[in-house]
Amino acid sequence: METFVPSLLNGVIYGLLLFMLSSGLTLIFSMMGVLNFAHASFYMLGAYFAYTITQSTNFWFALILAPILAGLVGAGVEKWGLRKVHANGHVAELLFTFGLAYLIDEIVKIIWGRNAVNYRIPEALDFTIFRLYGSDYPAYRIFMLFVAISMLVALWFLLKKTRAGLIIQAALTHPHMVGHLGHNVPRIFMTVFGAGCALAGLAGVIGGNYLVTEPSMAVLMGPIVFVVVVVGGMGSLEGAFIASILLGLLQTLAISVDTTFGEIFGFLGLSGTSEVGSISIASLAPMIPFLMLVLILMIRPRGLMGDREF
Amino acid sequence: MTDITQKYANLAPTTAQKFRQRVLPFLALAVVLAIIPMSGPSGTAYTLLNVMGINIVFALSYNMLLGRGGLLSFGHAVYFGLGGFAAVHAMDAIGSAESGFWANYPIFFLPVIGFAGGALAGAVIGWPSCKRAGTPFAMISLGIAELIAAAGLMFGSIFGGEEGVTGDRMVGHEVFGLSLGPTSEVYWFIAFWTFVGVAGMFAFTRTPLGKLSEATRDNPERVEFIGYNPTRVRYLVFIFAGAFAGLSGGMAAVNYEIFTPEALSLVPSGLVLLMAYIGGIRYFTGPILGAILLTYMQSMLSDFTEAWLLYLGLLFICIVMFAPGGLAGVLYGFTDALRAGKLGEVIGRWAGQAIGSALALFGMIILVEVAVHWSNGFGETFEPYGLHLTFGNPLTWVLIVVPVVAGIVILRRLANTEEGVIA
Amino acid sequence: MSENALSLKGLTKSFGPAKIIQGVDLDIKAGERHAIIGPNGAGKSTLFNLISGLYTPTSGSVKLRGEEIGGMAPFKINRKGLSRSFQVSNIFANMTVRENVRCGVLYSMGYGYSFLRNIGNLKEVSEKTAEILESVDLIDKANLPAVLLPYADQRTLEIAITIAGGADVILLDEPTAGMSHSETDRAVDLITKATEGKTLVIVEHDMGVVFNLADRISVLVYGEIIATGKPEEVRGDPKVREAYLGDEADGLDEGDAA
Amino acid sequence: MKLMKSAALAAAMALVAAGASADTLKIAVIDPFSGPFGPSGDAALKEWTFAADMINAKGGIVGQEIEVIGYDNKVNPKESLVQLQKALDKGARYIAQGNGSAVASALIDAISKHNKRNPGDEVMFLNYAAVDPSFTNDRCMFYHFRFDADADMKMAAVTDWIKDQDDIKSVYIIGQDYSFGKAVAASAVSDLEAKRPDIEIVGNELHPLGKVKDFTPYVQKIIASGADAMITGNWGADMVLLVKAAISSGFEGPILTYYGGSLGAAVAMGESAVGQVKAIVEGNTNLETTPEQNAYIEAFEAAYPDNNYYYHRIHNAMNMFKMAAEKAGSTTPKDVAFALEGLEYESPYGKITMRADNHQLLQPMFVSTFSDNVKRGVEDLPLGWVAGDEDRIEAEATALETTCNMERPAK
Repeated sequence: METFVPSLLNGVIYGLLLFMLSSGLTLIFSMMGVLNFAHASFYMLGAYFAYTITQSTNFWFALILAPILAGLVGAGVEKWGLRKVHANGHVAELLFTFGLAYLIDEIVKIIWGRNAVNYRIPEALDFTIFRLYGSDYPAYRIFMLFVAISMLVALWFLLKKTRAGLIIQAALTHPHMVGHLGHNVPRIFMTVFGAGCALAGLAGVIGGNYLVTEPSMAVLMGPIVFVVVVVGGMGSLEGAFIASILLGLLQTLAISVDTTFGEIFGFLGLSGTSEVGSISIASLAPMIPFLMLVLILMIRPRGLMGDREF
Repeated sequence: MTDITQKYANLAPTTAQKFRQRVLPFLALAVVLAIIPMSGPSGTAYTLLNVMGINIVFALSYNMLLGRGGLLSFGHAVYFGLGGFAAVHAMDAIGSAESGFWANYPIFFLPVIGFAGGALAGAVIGWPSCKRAGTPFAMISLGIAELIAAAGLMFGSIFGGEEGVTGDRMVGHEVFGLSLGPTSEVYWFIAFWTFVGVAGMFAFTRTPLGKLSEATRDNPERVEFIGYNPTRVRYLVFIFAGAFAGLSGGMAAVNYEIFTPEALSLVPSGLVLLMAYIGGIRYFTGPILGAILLTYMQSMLSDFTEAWLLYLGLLFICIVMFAPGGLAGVLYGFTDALRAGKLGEVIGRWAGQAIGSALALFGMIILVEVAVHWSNGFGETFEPYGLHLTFGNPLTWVLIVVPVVAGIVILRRLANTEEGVIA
Repeated sequence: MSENALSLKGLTKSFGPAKIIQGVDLDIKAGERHAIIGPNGAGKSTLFNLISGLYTPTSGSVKLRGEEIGGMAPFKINRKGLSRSFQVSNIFANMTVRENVRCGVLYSMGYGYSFLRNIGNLKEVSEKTAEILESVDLIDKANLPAVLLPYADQRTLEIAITIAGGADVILLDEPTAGMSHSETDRAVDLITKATEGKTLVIVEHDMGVVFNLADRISVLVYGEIIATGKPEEVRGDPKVREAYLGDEADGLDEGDAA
Repeated sequence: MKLMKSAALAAAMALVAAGASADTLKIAVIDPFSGPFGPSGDAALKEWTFAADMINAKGGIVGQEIEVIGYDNKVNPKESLVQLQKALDKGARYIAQGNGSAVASALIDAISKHNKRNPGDEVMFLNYAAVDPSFTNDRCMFYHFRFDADADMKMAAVTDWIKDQDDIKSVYIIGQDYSFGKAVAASAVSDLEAKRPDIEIVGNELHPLGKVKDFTPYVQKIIASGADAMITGNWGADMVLLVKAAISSGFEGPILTYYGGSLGAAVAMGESAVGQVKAIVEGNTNLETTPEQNAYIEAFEAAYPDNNYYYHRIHNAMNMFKMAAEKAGSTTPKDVAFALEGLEYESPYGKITMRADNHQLLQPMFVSTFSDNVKRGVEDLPLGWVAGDEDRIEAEATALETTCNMERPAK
């Protein structure tokens, strides 16, 4: 219990951060078929924009402005880059974003330097909100929870209750049909791409100061975003949500399991001191997402909630 | 029937054509490989050539998947690495064996061990990976690469921990009188295996399986209705790609005499993707060009500018956007026109494109260099030919904006006239 | 009773609640040329997909020379000697015409997944390829990339790939769709020639082609066969006339003239 | 005039690129200068260059001017060997490297083979930061000299410090799951066992290298275990994220690190880490020292305003190199290597000795604490590192048994 309750809370918060990061990619991927390799780079851009904005104003401005800026950059990338490559197929698009991730990394290094920047949690939120089994619980984590849930509600409202949402939903499940409804497809794509990037940027704003804002943050986050999208399934924001929370929980809960392979498979004669036997479940926790990625693609290629294989 | 036999004879390329298209390039390759040492290369040149040889085989093996099989992999270095580790362990076995199989196994043939190791790894990992093509395949390869890279660091007894596994190539029997000590002798080893690898992979494209691999890339559904299981085709091709990657790993094992778990990671996997794509995945020779260029860039360009990664990224993006055929595509477009005698018609446009690109490139380089020097701080500035370029200097902006704009205007006008012609 | 090349019993296929094929029984004798006609959306292509293995039947059986093949993987069915073409050209676009046909030939010649032989040195494969190209009149275009062929030639290539493997049961899905009159005539000649002595099942909209080619005709309407018989029997069938109203019914007569 | 100067500079740069002048004594620094580890390689190169400039200003070594050339190895062992070849072709016979034991291992192996295969043309390796203990034990080599304490010596120093901290009753060890992290954990366990058997090791955890984004679950486990102190060999993002998570979750004990002082960490950890994060180093810029050393530090930070004086050992290495060359009266690696063996040098923070038996430098170590009350901050912050007398571990105390069986060439 002592580790279970905090783990649960941590898992949910981490999961929500993941969802914020990957919901945009799910939108982009489902509608445009582009598995955007550079998605985590927009997360990084969000954090750096926020850092720059907080230098001259404060965190609350950054919370609103930085995602918008990240979104504008994303829309620009779609309009002047991705759209040109579209004719050459999905592999070309994937490669384009692969190169873009490279490029954004290098540009960030030039503009903001190659070391971590001093992007801090705002003072108003820098206190302990409660204690849980001996460890402090920082208020900022609860704030993250709050922002993530607000985003979730806003997204849900946008998709279910507005006209634009209906078009996007239609486009999610039947990407080829939107053009027939008389909508300007390139513009919808650009908007969705921009919005997806803005969501990643938002994750950057609130994740960048909690974690560290440095040029390798995109590379660290990159693969895990794919895992969420693939495990969640094509065209399903619900799936992405479930996958995010699931990954968050699995990873944090696994950390609290100290059981080693030697103890589990001892009956097979595996020694606890051998190389394999001494590996504990906890030490493997960060690899769980990749294991899940491979297993899901092999066993259930449409993902948990996807409506079609991709 | 005689009629058909005769027509069939007409269909196939003539002996002369076959010679020109299939034998001559390999003769030329062999001659080039043999001539290089006569120019008296320096140690650096030899080292670089050896790395190029390894990367040529590695990039070609990658293109068996991407170019010929339509399979985008983000984890090809896994097979390079596993083949290499197999070879390094074999090298140690040769060094310590008193008698028996290993004592008689010459180091010169280590790449065969790498080949077998890569094939085995491909056979095991390919089984779950090849069930799907397209994006799922790419994602599985990514996931597996992450898992193997993590395992590489965890299992010290196989991968030697961070320091990796080292070997000594100057043990065992000598073959062809090569002690393999100095890099100039290693060159002959690399040249031999590069030739074998290139020839082997070219031959593969000529086999029924090689052809089926292309057919499966173009249209996996149709392949099922001519009696083939596309999964099986992909799986077999995957094993071969892994095997040739392992071959290059075996070459690397002898060349470097060390293998570290870093070799399994996503970084070399990404690099080989860049090599193949920048070179041109639609042509057999493309990855060779890409491997040569990128090896040079990686080892030499970093002497001139620390922004070489940025240039690499820019080059890659430009290829993806404007020249999907890669360098080989550009080159073949040129020679095709030359052969068709249409050079006169297109040369003007090409010259224009070349000038436009060069101008845009010039401006971009100034921008990048000024920015990099600025970001390094401590008062460093970009000072080519005695110019003192900073962001505050109006001349800087002139040098950046004018060529870039001029270049883009030229390229756009050319693009427009081309469209006009087609319309 | 002579052996049936193809025999469908109680075959059904549903997609969710939609029953596309609702109990088809059909026997096709070896060497017969059988046409399946019916209005758009009757389920003709679905029927082909069920026979050739692209879809798994919901219920019922598909027998090829008495052997159950329902639900088998397409490549296994193909190896048993059943080959099909597609309504939309389904060729290997980036390869030459000759390579396209050669791919179709390879498996039947026993070169399966071989990786130890140079394809250019396989004399009998090259001969067979040339023979097929000759028979479909594409030999002059053999070294062109398939994607550069004109539409009618792509359709022809589609048929060439289909017959290349030497299957004795051939399913052609609207082979002449989109062709001009003269092209259609050529295609019919070619089909007749190429399927000599084989069992042919053809889905076709052009009644001229149907009545010219077929020994027997089945009419598929809403996933059910409402009539099977010789061309003249089918034409006179009131149920068929009912299904084909108006212009299309005139088409039935047109076939006579052709 | 300015134009002339710039032109001269450009020409000089072109010369450097084309091929350095023949009569300088070249030291090739093979480290990352691009990519994610670029900054640390860059910082080290600047300190090498500065140390060389200082010596050149006083007339160089045995009349020869020192030239430091950087070779970008992208922290890749294989690429390092390519760069090594380039350095050898340019005439460098002294190789310096520090980032990554994998690279050091590859270089040691390659240099030892080069020396064996090219007698009379030996190359020497100045290792300033690769800390795998095996380099001065099982894999020791005559031409390899290490100027940093190895991982085991650092742990010996850390546990020496813990020995006197009576309020530490339990310790949690956490590290990266690879050879280095495992080695740190193993020596922590055995050293504590020997020096403070009463201390309970309440956790010994490994996590994959560079894969963890949120360390909070780990930290909560640590807090739940009731540990009084935490020991970690983590570096890079793994170190920073661990520290940040530990402090925001209210871990109150000391966090003993190997790499707390590395570049970029201070900014990333921030003020909240003050007083808790400790790093085991061979010196920091706030130690009591001679006026000359203070002037030296200031000169460095004036020359490179974006960098801090950090790699004290690089300057030690350079000075000892000079002493050895002068003692030998030669700059050939073989002579310098023999002269370096057992060499003693009075460094600004105490006497240091190059062990003859395994070529490991013995130097006083300091358990420095991150502090906001400093004379010299780091990375433009008012924060920096301090150490009191009680935090000093004498050079002799860090000496460990060696398994090295040094093979020396004939003189």
